[in-house]
This record gives sequence, structure tokens and C-alpha cells, in this order.
Amino acid sequence: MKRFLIACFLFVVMANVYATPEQDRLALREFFSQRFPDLDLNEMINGLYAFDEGAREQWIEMEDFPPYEIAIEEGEEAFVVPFANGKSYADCFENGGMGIKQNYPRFDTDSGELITLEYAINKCRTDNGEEPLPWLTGELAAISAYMAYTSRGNKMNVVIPDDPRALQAYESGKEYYYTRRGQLEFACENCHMQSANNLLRADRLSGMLGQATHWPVYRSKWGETGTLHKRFMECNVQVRAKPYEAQSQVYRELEYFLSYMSNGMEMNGPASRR
Amino acid sequence: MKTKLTLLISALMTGLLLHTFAMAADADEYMAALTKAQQTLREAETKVQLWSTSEILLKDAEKAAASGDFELAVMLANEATLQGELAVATAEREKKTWQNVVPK
Amino acid sequence: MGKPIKIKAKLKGDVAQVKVLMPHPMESGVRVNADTGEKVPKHYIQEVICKHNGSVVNSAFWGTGVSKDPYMSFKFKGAKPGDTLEISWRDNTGDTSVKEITFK
Amino acid sequence: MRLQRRALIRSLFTAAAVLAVPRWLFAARPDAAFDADNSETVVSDLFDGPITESDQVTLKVPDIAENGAVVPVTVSSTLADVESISVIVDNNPTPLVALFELSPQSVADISLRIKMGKSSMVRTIVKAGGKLYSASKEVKVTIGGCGG
Repeated sequence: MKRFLIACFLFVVMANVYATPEQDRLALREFFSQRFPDLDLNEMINGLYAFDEGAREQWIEMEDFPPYEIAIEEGEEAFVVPFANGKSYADCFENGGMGIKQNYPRFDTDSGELITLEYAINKCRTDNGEEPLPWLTGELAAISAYMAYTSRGNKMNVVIPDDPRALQAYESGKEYYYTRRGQLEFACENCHMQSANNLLRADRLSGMLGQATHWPVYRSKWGETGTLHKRFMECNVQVRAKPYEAQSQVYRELEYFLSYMSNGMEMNGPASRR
Repeated sequence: MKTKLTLLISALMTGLLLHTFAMAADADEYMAALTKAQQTLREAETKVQLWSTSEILLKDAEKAAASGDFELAVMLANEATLQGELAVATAEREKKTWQNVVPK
Repeated sequence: MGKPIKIKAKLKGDVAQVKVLMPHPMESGVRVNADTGEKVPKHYIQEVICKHNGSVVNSAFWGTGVSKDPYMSFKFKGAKPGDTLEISWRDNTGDTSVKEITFK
Repeated sequence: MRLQRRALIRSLFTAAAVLAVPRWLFAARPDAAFDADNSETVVSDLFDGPITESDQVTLKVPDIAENGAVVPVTVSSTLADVESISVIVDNNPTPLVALFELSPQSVADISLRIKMGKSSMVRTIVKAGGKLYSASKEVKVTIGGCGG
């Protein structure tokens, strides 16, 4: 009996600590539906524009002819140019690379690698004898923007395969998201869950749901189109934590968790933000 | 007059000498402070908690040391150590508590 | 030769609605390069000329206060399918870009 | 002296307009007005005659700019014979942002994205049928740093 009780107790504890990713996702949606009972959660793919009517109007005006269209066009041009060996990007991806962004990051059970879309693009280049492109902006961001554009309307569908390494990567990303860090001791969670829709100085904070659906982004502050990891670095610096390199293991794991949390939401990249 | 001058010179010499000693002590002190700071920051880094401000302090400390201002260099290195310790403390606390904020 | 101009144009009856995006840095001459600490020299579009079937419908003169990658939209009457629209800009360095489209 | 020169330049412009050199050269870019560091100089450089505030001129700008680097501005007017539309931001280092010269074919309805360094009155002056009309509105620019 005693042993049974202990087993029960352990089960409850384990179940609590080791919630499945799917339980995490549903709990997160529940969290946001309680915080914003009147909001259609699917609107959260539009970041702060889900909350702020004045900002939303200006954003809709930007969408009239959004500056990320420059990146889409440049990305399409770069995408079709064959490599020196005659192969091209389309050869590296399922479905020729079209409409697949919703499946990234994906965990490669053969190599044990966690592969984001940008990581895959540069891997495609190096596998074919080309130099890798810089991660944050420019041609790589443009190619990613083009591939994201062809994926619009699809639903985020990040898979965690039955492989302990994949689950570990997810768990690490999750821990990173909820851990306070930097001189200001802010976790991602402090800004984008607790304080979503609040003002931090003059800026309205976006919510965590849907934060992975709309990349790359033309940020007016940057004046160009950049990748999600560029934004991660910026977030780190804002709380005075030392940023990691783009596409480092830490950031890829974070993206894995963040993307899984957006599963089922509409892909709407690339996007424009303030 | 002559005695006065001798006295003055010897006083100056003593001052200089003492100053040199003080500097030598500070250089050692700086090396110790630097080593400690580096170790602490490395620990913070392995715990995924390094602040963006700490390595800048160490660079400034190195600059100060190079220009001979060991007092400032030690101060900056100690500041970096303190930041590293705070970051490690955050890491240890967060390890135990981060789960509490996850929606369940 | 500047980067290509992007044009979206449609007809509503005989009114043409034209939206234009012009990739361009639009440096005001005030911004400081964070790496070098030097001011980035002025580099901005000064004139945009829009022609319908070869005759000007709108000439825009700009200062440094137009946003990076400028956007403008305008409307004019008397357009029909098959008509051409040519948009060109010239910046303060003498660089230009021209794009012509045909209304559908 | 300066006034004389300006008058001379102006008459040269008129001559050029009358001669209608290539047709698209309505006028040259008024460089002095674009270089001026205050709105008064801009207005006196560009225009002669009284300016009337008019509800037939619509200036659409946000109350609070989401981002000072990209502030959407739309100017439209129901006035007849609109010849030009200018956009002026009082507190910008060089307040004259844009001057559009419209042919009779044009519909007076123009949008643009502009930069604003700080909160400011934004004004538009529309020239129609030889007369000047205006509209203005204050836009607040907040100092950001985060967001996303």
C-alpha cells in the first residue's frame, strides 16, 4: 500500500514536471484565453497588432505595400540561381522548398541535429560546395522570406519525433524561455506572457503565441528584413544578457519550443513590425 | 640649507619607492582579481547566464591595467566577478523555480 | 543604376490607383554609423516622376524626411487597359531608376 | 539681394514652365525650401499669398506614431484644380518632406511614409486654383527601444 502511494505520488510529480509538449501547448493557449478572454487567439500571429488598435491601423497601411516584398523578390531571384555544381536550393528540400516553412524547425533523427529553415538553407549551400551566407539579414533572410511567403496560410506543424534527443531539445528550449536572465533578470516569459499587451516604456509587448509564425520580419527599427535569431539576440541584449550566436544550439532549441507552441496557427511570414 | 635639500630628496625617493611597491602589489592583486573574474564569468557562461555587461568590464580592466591604473583595473575586475556571482546565483535559483511559471 | 522600382497599379473605372515601393537607403546625413562613429553621408531620392502614356501626371520632390525604402501612392483619371505608366527617380548622387508597366 | 535673386529664379522657373521644356519639368526641385531649417522659411520660399485652413483638405496621420522612422501620411482634397500638395513636419531638422506637383489628370489623394525625429505638428499645404489651403495635426512620437 505504502509503495503504491509512493508510486502514485511519483506519478503525479512526474506528470507535473514532465508535461508533454502537447500538454504545454494546450495549457499555454488556456493561459492566453484567460488573460485575453475577448481575443481570438489566432490573431496573436500579428503580435502587438492583435492588441493595439492605433498601431494596427498603421500596420495595415504598411501592408498596403510592405517593405518585406523587396526581400521576397530578392529571395525568389536568389532561390532559383543554380549552384556551381548545377544543383539548386529546390533539390535540398521536400516539395522543392515550396510551402514547407511550417515544418521547421525539424529534428533530424539520423544526424541528431535540430534544423531550422535558415540552418537548412545554409546546409544546402555548404553541402553543394558553396560558402554559407551570413545568418541575420541579407540574402539568407531574403531566401527564408521567399520560402515563408510560399508557406503562407499553412498551419504551423512542428513535430517532436519519438527520440529522447528531440524531446531534450524541446525541454531545453522551454527551460530557456522560462528562465530569468541578464542584469535585468527577465525571462522571455516575463515580457511576452505576464506582460503581453502591457507597455514597456513606450512599447507594447507582443504575446508569445504566434511569435514564431511570421518570420523573417522587416523591422522598421532595423530598416531591413532580418531573421528570428536576430530578434533573439536583440531580446537578450535588451535584458542585458550576453546574446548567443545566430543558429547556436541554444537559439535553435528556443525556436523549436517557440514554434511548437505556435502549432496549429497560420503561417504569415514574412511580416512587417515597428 | 644643504641638509634641508638632502632631506627633501630622500623624502621624495622614499615616496617614489613606496609608490613602486604599492604598484607592484596592485599588479599582483589585479592578476588575482582578473583570474577570479574570468573563472566566475566562465561558470556563469556554462550555466547559460552570462550578462552582456560583464566581459566589457574585463576589457576595460585590461585597458586600465595596461595604462598602469591597477587600482581601477582591480575595481573593474571585482565588479565583473560580482556580476558573474549574481548571474550564477540567478542560475541556481532559476533551476529550482522556473517550472513554477510554466502554465499547467 | 538604382535598385528596381516595384509598382502595383490597378484601374477602378478610369481611375488608376498606383502604389510604388522604391528600395533606397534614404540616408538623411544625420545618422551616425555605430561602428565607425562617422556620419553616414546624405543619400536620398530627390525627385520621382510619374508618366501616363508619356505625359507627367505627378512629379514628387522629396527631402531627407521620407522613410527608408520609400513608399508612395497616388491616383489619376483617364487611364485604360493597355496604357503605360512609367515611374522614375533620381537621387542626390545622380543615381536613377526607371520602371514601366502596362495597365491590365 | 537674396530676395532679388529669389525673384529672378522664380521668374526663370515661370519662363521654363511657359516654354514647357520637356513636359514633365513642371518646375525644378525647390532646393532652398528643402534645405530650410524652419517651417516659416519653407512656406515663404514656396508660396505667396494667404493660406486658409480648409476642411476640404484631409490630412490623415496617426495620433501616436508607432515608429518615428515610418509614419504613414495621406493627404486628400475635394478642392477643384489641385496643383500641388506639400508635406511639412515642423520639428524635423529640415521640415519640408515632400512637394507633389499634380497634373490636371491627377486625383488629389496621395500617401507617403515619412520620418519624424520627435513629436511635431505635421501640416500640408494644398495649392488649388491658384489659392492656398492647409490642414495640420499633431503626431506624438514615442521613444521606443523594445517592441516586436
